[in-house]
Amino acid sequence: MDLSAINPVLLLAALLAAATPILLAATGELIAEKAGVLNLGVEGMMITGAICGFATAVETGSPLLGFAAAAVGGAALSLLFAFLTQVALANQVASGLALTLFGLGLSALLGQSYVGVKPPRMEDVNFGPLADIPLIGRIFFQHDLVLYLGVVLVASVWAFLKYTRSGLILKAVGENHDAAHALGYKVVRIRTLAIMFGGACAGAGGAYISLVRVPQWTEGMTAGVGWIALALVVFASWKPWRVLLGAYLFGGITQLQLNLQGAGVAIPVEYLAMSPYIITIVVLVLLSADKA
Amino acid sequence: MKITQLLATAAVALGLASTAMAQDKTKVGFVYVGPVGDGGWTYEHDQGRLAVVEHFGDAVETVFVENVAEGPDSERVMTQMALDGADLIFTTSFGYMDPTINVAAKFPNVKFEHATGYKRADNVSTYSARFYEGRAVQGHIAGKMTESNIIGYIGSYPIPEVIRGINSAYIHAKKVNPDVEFKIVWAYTWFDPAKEADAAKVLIDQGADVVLQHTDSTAPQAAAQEAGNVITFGQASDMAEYAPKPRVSSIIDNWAPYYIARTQAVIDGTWESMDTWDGIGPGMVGIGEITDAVPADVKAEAIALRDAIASGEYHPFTGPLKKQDGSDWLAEGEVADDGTLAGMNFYVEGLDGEIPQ
Amino acid sequence: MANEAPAIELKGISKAFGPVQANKDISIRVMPGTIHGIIGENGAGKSTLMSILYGFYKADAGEIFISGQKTTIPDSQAAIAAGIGMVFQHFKLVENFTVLENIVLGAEDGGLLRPSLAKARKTLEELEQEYDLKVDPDAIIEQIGVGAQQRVEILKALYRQANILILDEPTGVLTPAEADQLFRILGRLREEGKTIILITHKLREIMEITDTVSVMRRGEMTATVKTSETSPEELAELMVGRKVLLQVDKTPAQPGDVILDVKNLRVVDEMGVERLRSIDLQVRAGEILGIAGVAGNGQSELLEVLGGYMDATGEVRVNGTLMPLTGAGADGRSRRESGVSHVPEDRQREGLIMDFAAWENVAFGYHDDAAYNRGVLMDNSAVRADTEAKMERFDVRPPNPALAAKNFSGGNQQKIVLAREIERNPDLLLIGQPTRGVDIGAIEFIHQQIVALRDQGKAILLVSVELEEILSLSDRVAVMFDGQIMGERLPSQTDEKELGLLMAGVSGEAA
Amino acid sequence: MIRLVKRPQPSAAWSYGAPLLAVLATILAGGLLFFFLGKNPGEAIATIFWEPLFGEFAFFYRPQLLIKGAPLVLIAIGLSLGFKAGIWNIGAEGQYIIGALCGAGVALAMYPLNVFWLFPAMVLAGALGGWAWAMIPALLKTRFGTNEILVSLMLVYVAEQFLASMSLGLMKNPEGFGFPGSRNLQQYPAAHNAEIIANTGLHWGVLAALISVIFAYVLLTRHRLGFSIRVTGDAPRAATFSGVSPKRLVIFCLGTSGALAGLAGLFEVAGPAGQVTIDFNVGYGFTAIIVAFLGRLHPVGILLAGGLMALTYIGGDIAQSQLGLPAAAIQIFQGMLLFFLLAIDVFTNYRLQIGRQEAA
Repeated sequence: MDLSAINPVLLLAALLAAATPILLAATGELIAEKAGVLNLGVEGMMITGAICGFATAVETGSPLLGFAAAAVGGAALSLLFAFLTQVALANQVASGLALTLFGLGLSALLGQSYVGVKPPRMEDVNFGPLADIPLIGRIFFQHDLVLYLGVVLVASVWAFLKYTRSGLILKAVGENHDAAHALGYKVVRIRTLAIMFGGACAGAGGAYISLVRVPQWTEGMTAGVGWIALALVVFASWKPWRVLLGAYLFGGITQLQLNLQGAGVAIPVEYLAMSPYIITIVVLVLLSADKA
Repeated sequence: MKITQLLATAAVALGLASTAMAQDKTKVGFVYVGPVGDGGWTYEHDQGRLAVVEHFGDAVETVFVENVAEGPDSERVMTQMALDGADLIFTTSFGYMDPTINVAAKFPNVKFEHATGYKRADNVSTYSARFYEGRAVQGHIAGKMTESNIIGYIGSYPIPEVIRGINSAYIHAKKVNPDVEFKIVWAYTWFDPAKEADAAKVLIDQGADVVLQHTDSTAPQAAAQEAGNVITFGQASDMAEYAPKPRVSSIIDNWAPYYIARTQAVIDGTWESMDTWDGIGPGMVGIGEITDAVPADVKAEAIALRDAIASGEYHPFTGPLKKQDGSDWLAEGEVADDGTLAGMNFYVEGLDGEIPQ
Repeated sequence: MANEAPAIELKGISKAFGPVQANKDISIRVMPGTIHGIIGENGAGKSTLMSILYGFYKADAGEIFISGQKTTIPDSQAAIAAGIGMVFQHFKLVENFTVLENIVLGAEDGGLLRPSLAKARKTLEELEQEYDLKVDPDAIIEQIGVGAQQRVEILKALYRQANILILDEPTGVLTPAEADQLFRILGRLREEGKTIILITHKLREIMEITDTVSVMRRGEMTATVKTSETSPEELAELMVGRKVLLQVDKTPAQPGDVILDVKNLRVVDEMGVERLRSIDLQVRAGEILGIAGVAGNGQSELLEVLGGYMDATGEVRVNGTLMPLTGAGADGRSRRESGVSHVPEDRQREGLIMDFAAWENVAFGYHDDAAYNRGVLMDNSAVRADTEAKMERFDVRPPNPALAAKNFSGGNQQKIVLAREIERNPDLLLIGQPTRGVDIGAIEFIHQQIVALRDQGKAILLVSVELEEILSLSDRVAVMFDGQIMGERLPSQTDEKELGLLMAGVSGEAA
Repeated sequence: MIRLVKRPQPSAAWSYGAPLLAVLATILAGGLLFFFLGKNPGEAIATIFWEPLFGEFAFFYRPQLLIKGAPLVLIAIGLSLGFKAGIWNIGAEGQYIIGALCGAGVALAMYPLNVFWLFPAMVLAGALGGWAWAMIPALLKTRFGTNEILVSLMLVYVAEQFLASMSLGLMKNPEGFGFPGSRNLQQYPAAHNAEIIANTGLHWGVLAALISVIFAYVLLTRHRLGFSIRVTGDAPRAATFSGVSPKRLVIFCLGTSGALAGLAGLFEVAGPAGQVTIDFNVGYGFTAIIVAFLGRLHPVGILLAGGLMALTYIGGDIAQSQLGLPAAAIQIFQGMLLFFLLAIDVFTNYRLQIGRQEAA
């Protein structure tokens, strides 16, 4: 055992990157849930985003265009869910699960010719001298653009919900759609937009995996991150900043686990891997007990 | 066996016989555990299948089903292939072992080939590759090239095959570099690019400048490339897209020669149940091109080691070797027997940590 | 100003929900600066008509003119744009938002919240001044009273510069004092030139405040008259189609033993608000105790506690046996086993399952009954047979046990519930709003059944917001206000005026 | 202008016709997809739907339909009870795993004892395991009002980690040369959930699924408890009025669905699968949710939906090997089937009104 092998600076830097896909997807889902929609199809939208982003980045040579395409792809897929639940009034749970199944199949089909292809590299943002500050520089100033955009997204969503009229409307639709309807809001349209925003964020999150974290395309490569994102929204009790915190915590558990292993610490990996879910349940119980 | 069962089995077998005779083509089936697009394990088996197609042309028809879950689904898919007139079926995952035996019992005229298992029958052969031979070559290069003396190793599951690879690599790294230290991380997956990437990054962050992997995706290669001064080895497939650096060499699963040979045996009627555990010599394990990132002298040594193993001159597990707890395992000059290797569940002396249970 | 265009004109509006024709060819003209009342029984189609005007529903046929302009109102946004504001019976407020947020919501004004909140606060202060509408802008909706919530709804409409204000049954949840305050506000609005449509089924309100009044019955508009040129009697007749039989034929009560004995009953809800404060009452065998009061003063809670599905403290005895008020035994089924039957106030949500067949509804609540079960399974044919018999005795039409509850008219629905509960031969019948949304013919029948049950020596606790119903049915009347019993009167020795004072919280002694 | 108008009564014709129409629409859209993949659409569709039922080897595939469909039906029946009452158990996958672990655990602990009561004991353990796992969301809901959708979903992932831990540790086959996975129960006669009649596919799990269908049908139409369940789903306020205890119902519905999912897991691990492995669960618990909805939460409907789902799985595998269709195309095909069923379902309760002149 050699705990000194773990470099906390690098651990923190890695944690920021590991958290980004969950962060993006969870922030999107947060908006959908704030509008009163539970979309269980996050995994399907992420994997669709992962391939749309990957293919576009490879074809155009631009990772940023890839992210844009991923967002479009995720949003397009989420439209299916929106149609089913908002127009055809189908059950949300079944529709969400069907979306995941469909997304996994669709992405595999789209990705057939992209196996083994290397995507264009996503460059780190050049912060100049900032990147050279000891410790801080490595942790905060040597990452790619999307990672920062993820944090900006959280901040924007927070500000959107707190300070803007549209945020107020969104919350009103989620809290009491009858009241919103009486005010002349198109509840279906607002919810559809929220679902699409969720889809776009999930798609971008998926692309972060295929373009930055890994980076390559393989079938089923999101490997359950979508479900963690769903758990995260609950864990965060629907608050944007807590999503950020939770994403670092959830992403950090895998990082820490691997780091401890590398340092030779014998740890029960399975029990650590289940801990985010157990923590989420505990948070949920605390929240409900608080309300009761 | 009950009489009803017997009758039903006969009916199944008859059904098969009639279809099999109707075709003159030899039909070969492949059951894959992952998608052919995984770029690793299943991908290489499918390359083997394509080699069969290429080699035999119209004389052979191949069929495959991908993403087949281990358990009843695989049993059904195998049966279905047998019913559809397959003469030879390759089942390419350890978890297919019992289903293969079950289905083979119902189709005595169909030949089955199960990869990596240990159960055989009259019409079931097993085959696997001595990847640890390749690991010896990797270990040698790694030991020579590491500057930090820290070598990272990404394990999938703590099973004999993986432990064998770790031991083999460690023995040969240690041989050329007594200061070398192995950091082992278990990913608990064969294939999860994001997690493999994380594992590689963690090892690199902890000072490893060589990363060996026993998982199938190229994610660790990408992570090493990102980090810069780190070398890696391709696993399962050549992963040449990451050459010359970080990927400096690779262990390639080359199933093609075996698949062609076994298909030929079925065509010739010479097929027999056997247990094949081939290494570099027969070509089942390929050592991917050693790139120029490796100094010429190291490269030469590595090639010499490879050739020695291939010719049978040298066995990677040759004594004197002690187990991790210090007890004796192999005496001077003694060579490990296949039985011990097949069930290997201990580290050799010098490796840190415990094998997770 | 004879040639001035009407603020609102509807021409030939029709609307059907499936087989139910909610509005039939309705036309109406409302002049600006007036208060127009629309009166009719529950279910006459008043709310549907106003929901069409507000863009909630789309009419099947007909035209709408606002200030002489032909207008289409596809949705509420269009209605708001046309200067229409609506205060619904069930408020459309977001409960956990503040007053200010609720007011800003929907009034489009820039993207950022803070400037519009600041602006709204200022406007709100002006409006409060102008119309005497007091409310704390920073209070959370769910923490303020219903009267204040209603004022928020009105402010919301005014903030959107509504010229036409529709109020749907605004006084149903208010105390008389609050109602008076509301009417003062409406008067001010009229002075300011606003046009107001007041939907109600209370004649007093119509007479007190409106300029013109339309009467609706069964989806049709039967008349539109000037308020000053009509009388309550005439309106009542127009509403129900014939003279209301206010007098129920009944002999004087012969009270026997105390069946229901309630002492010091208290209920505190989740919000910590006291809903019932120390209720004491008794009902004897062979008498009807009527509970009068404005809706929302604890009558519903009283029924729910006695019926066994709301927790409370205190003592409730039925036939001398103490009833558990919390935990095990405090549920509807245990209460029924103790001889208490219950016809709940909200027939459609509590009394019946609208999608279930009539026979299933007859079994409902009694599905554990031995007569309805054979071995472990339910004896569906026995239930059907029983239902047929009950339907015949209670003259339910159509007498088809297989028809879903929602396909019966309100009166027939109520008869099914009554049949189920009365035929259990309970010692005590709890009955809430027995004739709400029930047609006149059925009202008589239902009243007769209640009296007949009393004459069999059963105890009956009747809750109704219809004072006339209370007065004509009850042997004794207790008035509830703010979770308390304000006083008890004999119907023969009191009148609507005295009861009205009690209902407004003015205790009998002081009056 | 096209809009939906709620029907006063759900249309009986549509409730039967919608699934057929959805299948037709899927065949059309799927055919198009297969066409673009360069396959003969007619042949592909026929392979998926016809081959398993009436093809040359139907004698083999029909029993396989039972094997594949049984766990789906067994789980979906349990879920449908809760769904009817508005109680959402999304975690059947986890209960399935835990049921399998408990049942297999009993067998592995007794190995190699061959006693007649072993299998019944395993069945009991499997049901209890699933039940206990479902009790977690049930008790949290009744005690704290915690959302059972989220809790049961989270517990799936906890169960998966347990499964991995068990296959690599406690339950690992001591004679398995260190490979993950337990002993094969197929080779342990007292513990083997063998076919009751050979080559029919009829194992105890299939029987249990059929019994559960009948049980659920009788429960819902002829039993007091079923009555309470339907009341609660249709009119929650009325349910309290009638004296149905919502908490007891939550416990019953989650418990029953958990126990049935646990049973499905046990029958699978002791029969067709044979052993506890890391990848033992193949998503039956999630697919069953879809099956429950496709079957309109009606026991007979679920039986049919389970069969249809099994058919697309088996037919899909045949199409893969015979026609070289990629697995992904089959997955999309299944996804489309679900989408169409969910989308077309709307016409049971609503009708389209097209182009009528609007007033107001």
